[in-house]
This record gives sequence, C-alpha cells and structure tokens, in this order.
Amino acid sequence: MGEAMDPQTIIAKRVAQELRAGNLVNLGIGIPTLVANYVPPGLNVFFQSENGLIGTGPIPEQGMAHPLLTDAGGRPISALPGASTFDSAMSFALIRGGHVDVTVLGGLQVDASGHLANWMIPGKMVPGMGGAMDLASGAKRVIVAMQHAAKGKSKIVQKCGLPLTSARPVDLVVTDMAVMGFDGGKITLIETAPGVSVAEVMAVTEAELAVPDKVPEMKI
Amino acid sequence: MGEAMDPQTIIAKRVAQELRAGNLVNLGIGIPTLVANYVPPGLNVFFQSENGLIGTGPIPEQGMAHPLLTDAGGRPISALPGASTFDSAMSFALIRGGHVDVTVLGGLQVDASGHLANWMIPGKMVPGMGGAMDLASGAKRVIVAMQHAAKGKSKIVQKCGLPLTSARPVDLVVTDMAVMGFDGGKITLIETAPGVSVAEVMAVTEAELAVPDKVPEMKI
Amino acid sequence: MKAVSAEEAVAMIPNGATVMVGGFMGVGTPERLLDELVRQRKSHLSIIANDAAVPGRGLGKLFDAELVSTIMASHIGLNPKVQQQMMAKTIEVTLMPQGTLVERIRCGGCGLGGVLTPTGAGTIVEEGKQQIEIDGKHFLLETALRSQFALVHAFLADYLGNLSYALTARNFNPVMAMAADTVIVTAEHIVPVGVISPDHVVTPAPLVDYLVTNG
Amino acid sequence: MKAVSAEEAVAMIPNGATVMVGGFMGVGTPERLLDELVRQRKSHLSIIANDAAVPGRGLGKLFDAELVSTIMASHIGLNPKVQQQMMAKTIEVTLMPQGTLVERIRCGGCGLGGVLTPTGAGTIVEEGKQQIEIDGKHFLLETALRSQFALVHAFLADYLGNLSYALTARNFNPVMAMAADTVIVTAEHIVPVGVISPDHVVTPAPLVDYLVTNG
Repeated sequence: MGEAMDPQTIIAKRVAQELRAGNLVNLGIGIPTLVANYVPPGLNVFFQSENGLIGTGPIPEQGMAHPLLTDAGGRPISALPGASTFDSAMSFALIRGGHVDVTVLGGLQVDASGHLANWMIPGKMVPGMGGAMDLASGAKRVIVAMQHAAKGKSKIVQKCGLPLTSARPVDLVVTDMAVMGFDGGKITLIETAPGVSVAEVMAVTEAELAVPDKVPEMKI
Repeated sequence: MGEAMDPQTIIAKRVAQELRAGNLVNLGIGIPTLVANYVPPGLNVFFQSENGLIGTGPIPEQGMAHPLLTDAGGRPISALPGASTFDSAMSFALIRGGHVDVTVLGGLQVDASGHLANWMIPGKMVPGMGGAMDLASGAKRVIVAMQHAAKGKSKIVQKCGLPLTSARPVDLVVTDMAVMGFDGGKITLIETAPGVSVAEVMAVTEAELAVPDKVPEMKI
Repeated sequence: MKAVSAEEAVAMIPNGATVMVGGFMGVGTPERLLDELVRQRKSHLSIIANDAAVPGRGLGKLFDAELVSTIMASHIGLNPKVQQQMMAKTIEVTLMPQGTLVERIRCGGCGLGGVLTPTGAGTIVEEGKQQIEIDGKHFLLETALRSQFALVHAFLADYLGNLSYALTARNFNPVMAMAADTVIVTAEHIVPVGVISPDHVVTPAPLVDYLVTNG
Repeated sequence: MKAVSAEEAVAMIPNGATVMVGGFMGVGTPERLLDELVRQRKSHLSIIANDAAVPGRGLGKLFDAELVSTIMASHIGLNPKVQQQMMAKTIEVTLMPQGTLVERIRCGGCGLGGVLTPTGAGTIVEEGKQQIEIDGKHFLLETALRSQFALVHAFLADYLGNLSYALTARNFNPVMAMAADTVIVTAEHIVPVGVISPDHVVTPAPLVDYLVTNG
C-alpha cells in the first residue's frame, strides 16, 4: 500500500463506486459532498442540488461564478451542459417520488436495523432537518457516509438514541473502517477498509454486527 | 328599441358587464364562450383556457393558426402579448386555488339555493365533468349563463333533480329573461331582460323567486 | 435514457398494460406511439388520460381499433365511439374532475399518498371516498395514481432526455412523465445537449427512460 | 397588478403580519423588501421561509433587527442569531422537512386542504398529526399553509406581472406567489409585455398584486 488515505477520502472513494451510469444522485453536506470528486471519468451521473438544479458541476473558476447559481449552502457552483433548474416543489417531487436513484447522507448514528439519525441532538443542536428527512424517506437508495466512531464512541449503535431521520432503513453504510448492509433486516459487515481487520471493526462497533465467513477488503 | 337581440347575445352581453379590469376569467363552452366578444374595449381582462393558457386571443386569421395552440376543445386560438402557458397541474391550481376571479359556466339546472347541475343526465348524457366541477368549486365568483327555459321547462328549479356540479352555490345566473342572485341564500330576481316583465319571468320560473319592489331592466 | 425506434418502444408494452397518455383533445399527444400501438395491436390497455379525443385522432385511434379495456379520464363526450363502447360495456370508464385527475397523477409522481380536495364534495364524486374535515371545511381524500408506462410528447428533447413543451401542448405531459415506471417520449425536435436553457427544461433528463428517435 | 415603490409596498404590511419570503440561503430573496421592512421597523412578523439565511443577508436581516416573532422553516442552522433567539425564547421556531414545507405552501396556493406524505412518519415530526394508511403504507396528513403577504423575487417581470426566474434563484418563489392574499414582487429586470415567451413564464400575471419598480 502507498500513502495512507485520510478517513474522509476512504469513505468518499468507496461510496463513489456505488454510482451507476445515468443515476440521479443527491449528496448531503459534509463527507457526502466529496463523493463527486471520485466519480470515474466517463461515467455520466446527474447530481442534484435540492435548491433547484440537476447537473451540478464543479466550483466555478475565478470570475465565472454567478450569484444566482449556488448549492444548497449558498456557495457558487457551475452547471454542466444539459443541466436543468426548477422550483422547490419540483425538487422535492424528484426526491419524494423516488426519482433520485441514490442519496448519500451524513450520519450521527445508524442502528442495527438500519435506522438513521442525522438531524438533531436534543437540547444542543437544532438546525432543522432541511431536506434530510425527504431524502432518507424518498430516494431509491440511501447510503450513509460517516466516520465509524466519533470521540471514541461508535456511531454504529444497537438502537438509535437520537431522533430518527426516517422510519425507513438505509441501504448501505460506508465508514472509514467498513461497509455495512442490511440484507435480511440485520446489520451485516460487507467489506473492511484497507488494513483494517474484522476484529478491529467489531471492537469499535456497538451494534451486533453479523459477520460472514469471508469479508473482502475495499478496493479503492 | 332597435332590432331584437337573440337570447344568446342578451346573455353574453349582460355577463360581460360583470368583468372587471385585471380579472382572470374562465369561460365554459357554449354560451359562455360568447362573453369574450362583448368585453368593453380597453378593459384588460385575462382569459384562461384550462388546457394551459392565460391570454387567450381571438380565433387566428387564415394561415396564422398553430396546431399546438388551441382551446380546450382542440380548436385553434391565438395568444395575446403577455400570454403564459403552463401544464394542467398549474392550470387547475389556478382554478382550485381561487386565482380565477370569474368563471362563466353553462347550466342544465340551477336551483333555489344556487346549486348548479351542468355535467350529466343519468342514463343519457355522460360526457364527463371535465373542468366544470373544479371551476364551480374553486373560482372566486361563479356565473351561470344559460337560457331560462328549455323545451318549455324552466331550468331555474326549486331543487336540482340532476347530479350537482358542486355543493357550493353559484353567485349569479344570467338568462335570456333575467339576472338572478343568491344574497341571503335565496334566489332573488335582480334584473329583467329588455321587454320582459317580472310576471313573465315568474311564469316560466319553477323556483320560488324572491322579487324586490323594484326590478330594473338590463342595460345592454 | 436510451434512444429507440417507435417500434422498439411499443414492443416493450405488454397487452393489458396500464398506460398514461399525454395530450388534451389530441394536442400534445404522442401520435407516433399511438399509431404503433395500433399497428402492433396491443390490446386490453388500461388508459389514463385527460380525454378520449375524437375518432381518428390522438387517443381516439385506440378506441377505433378497440384496444382499450378501461379508461380513467375527465371527459369523453367528444368521442362517440367511447360513448358507444361504454354503453355496450366493452370498456369501463372512470370519470373524475380534471383537477382531481391531474393532482392524483402528480401525487403518484411525487411520492404523495393523496391530496385533500374540495372539488366533488357534496356531489356523486364523493361516493366511496374518505372525507376529511379541516377547520370546518369539507374535503375528499383523492389518492395517488401511477401506471406502468407513460407516453409523453415534447416539443424539444435533447439527447440526455431533457424536455420542453410548446404552448397548449404541454398539458398533462410533464405530470405524467413523473408518474410511470417507464417513460417513453416522442418530440417534435431532438436537439443537442445544452441547446435547451436549464431554466426552460420542464422535464429533467433523469425522468425519461426512452426517447424515440426522429426520422 | 399595480406598480409601486418598495416603500409603498412595505407600508401595506402591518406589524404582526404573516409573510412568506422567497429565497434559499439568501439566493432569490427580495432583498429590497427586506431592507425596507427593517427601515420601516415592521415588527412581530410571522415568517414562512425555507431557511433563515445568515446574519446580514436575506432573511438574516430581519433577525438582526429582531423583527420576527415566529418562523416556519426547514433549516435555521446557519444563522446563529436565530439559534440564540430561539434558545432565549424571543422567537418561536417551527421546523419541518423541506419537502413538507413546500407541499404545504403549494396546497395553500392550489386550494387543497392537505397532502399525505411518508416523510416524517415514524419520527418526531408525526407528533400531533393525523396519520392515514393507504394500501398498507403509512402517511402523515400535512395541511395547507397560507399567509397574508408573499414577498417574491423574480429574474424577469413584465408590466402585466408575468414572472420568470433564473437558475437556483427560483426555489420557493413561484410556489409562494400562489399562496398569499397579497403578492409583492421585485425583479432583477422589468421588461415590456411580450418579451417573456409564454412558454417561459413561470408565474402568470394574474397572480401578482404589486410589482416594485426598479431604479
């Protein structure tokens, strides 16, 4: 192995492998945003910005930004040829109507049954759910991209203590240590990160993780 | 008085007097369509065609029709400067949302409490309600434009025998014999047509019509 | 999105399929797909559309060829063949207010279970429907409609699948383009990617599954 | 439609009014009207908007000036002043999913009593809401929202009131332009009637009550 990758890069690179040609993809803020940097060249993926754009392109070059073309955080973006813009009703019709093939969301906790909590910490952080609940409920496939643990505590828990984002389970969780799925309704280890052993994953995972006989390593 | 007007012209001319500057107006098929011919010159009224247009203009001159610009019956129309086009969801959002100031609808029966029946005769005529129910329920003001009687039978009845178009009462009925309103929830004679006496109206009206002391004649 | 011929597109539709068809009295209707449905004699179709147009035009062609088993629409009064087939009970017709029809389709496309509408309350339209009172106002619960296929006609399409519509030919097309498992599109003109301004795209590319090539 | 100055437009808004404000993180926001609300010190406002932007920008200006009593929004996390005023209980904040917010406003503008949405079902968002099951799927009934005023920012307006929007500045503006008793519009450019193509009008003229003149 060459230079060690930082945790965010591991996660973003691995998630990018889940995208397919023609997919409409919505990336949440934080780590999910980085996924766009690792889409294989030549793979045509549509990125949606929920403030009203399909066809999000890279940050514009110096002098080429326009104040009326921004991402959901209000930062300048570019639009690729073939982009489309629309109002918020249409944007969330796309999200809720199952037209978004993949959403990648950050997480505070994911539990053994696939429930995601990512929008508030009661009494502490109450920013509002924005589009997170709609994405978690409406997108065809929900992928959580987050660090495996924070401040020494597992973010993969047996049961979410924080308020849920959706009653609908997520489909895949990609962390800096592992890829986990929920086939059969039970959290299952699918891959480990480069250089990370199954035992190491188990040691920092609070949830009861099903472990198949063979667990391949991420190819990133 | 000069030449006698035909019943449809009386109705259309009188209804046109109800339109105000800036009104968004939807005209049903039949007699209501004729109202557009009698809008006072200089009065800016927006006509909606529910297949997706605001700013309907007159029938285009020879050679100037376009197959993609038609009224709700599929006949060529024109669009005035400042026209707008939209999909059917928007068209009925305008209608149901109370954005249409006046709709003029044809009628089979109107009853003493203002209920309109205009879309089906069970066992005989089942064309479908099209936009009639939405217009009768959603427009700010509903005016019925129809002949007072058909085949010797009053169309102004005590209680509708035909299936209702809406549970919401209409605001005004204009016939070739009279103008009638529903202030106080009771059908009331407001005007008589030129040369028609109150007694003549009463004679061909099945509904119990409230008649004020003074009933002016239409000024058309 | 995949570019296909009209023949290939229609070959995907099985007999008995549920099919939404854009257009309003034959305006903005995907005529080539209807012609091809007739040529391939796809039968027992369940149609969702605003109206049945007139014989020989738009959806009327499917009734001329007796390919329809059921239709949900707001108006069929200008097509005597549909009236005849309805009276003869060879087709089943479900009529509903036009605004209700389009909102139900929109619900199907937008992931909503239904909407509360005042239209039809207190009329025979309310029969069999859940009624909900909010702040003393009486509403009917109208549920979502979806279909296996939507046949959509656009004015401009690009090779990614972005669509724009012209004048009154827009009507039900963009709403139906969201409410079917498979969306098949014909267009007056197919233009290079980037030619339609992002602000003028009405149906974004990812909604379109198949674009029927011209010429 | 009537053309007015920003001063005249805002003078119509009383203290304590319910006001929808277009924009998304300050993009597509009617800044001149917000500046004028601050200048005229209209207070105790009940705001409906997607977010609270950031201090000094867009809706943030109203919170800087402490003119807001309540806000319904989907996100306030990037404006620390709103967080402070919420914690200090000087404002009341109602948060809801963005898709729910926009559909509720759409209902208000479209004469619908509400919609059934799966978003929020099984979370704390469902508290106090009617729950309806359709075909075994669990939905929340979300009711219509309307306001006394909507402040809308367009890209192009014509002198009849037709509006079009640019890029991501469209967002909540066209939906809000349907859901208020009085709609007040600012535009980047005011153009002669007929300059905006009928197919490119997003908000038809009859929806607009007041257009704020430029310059």
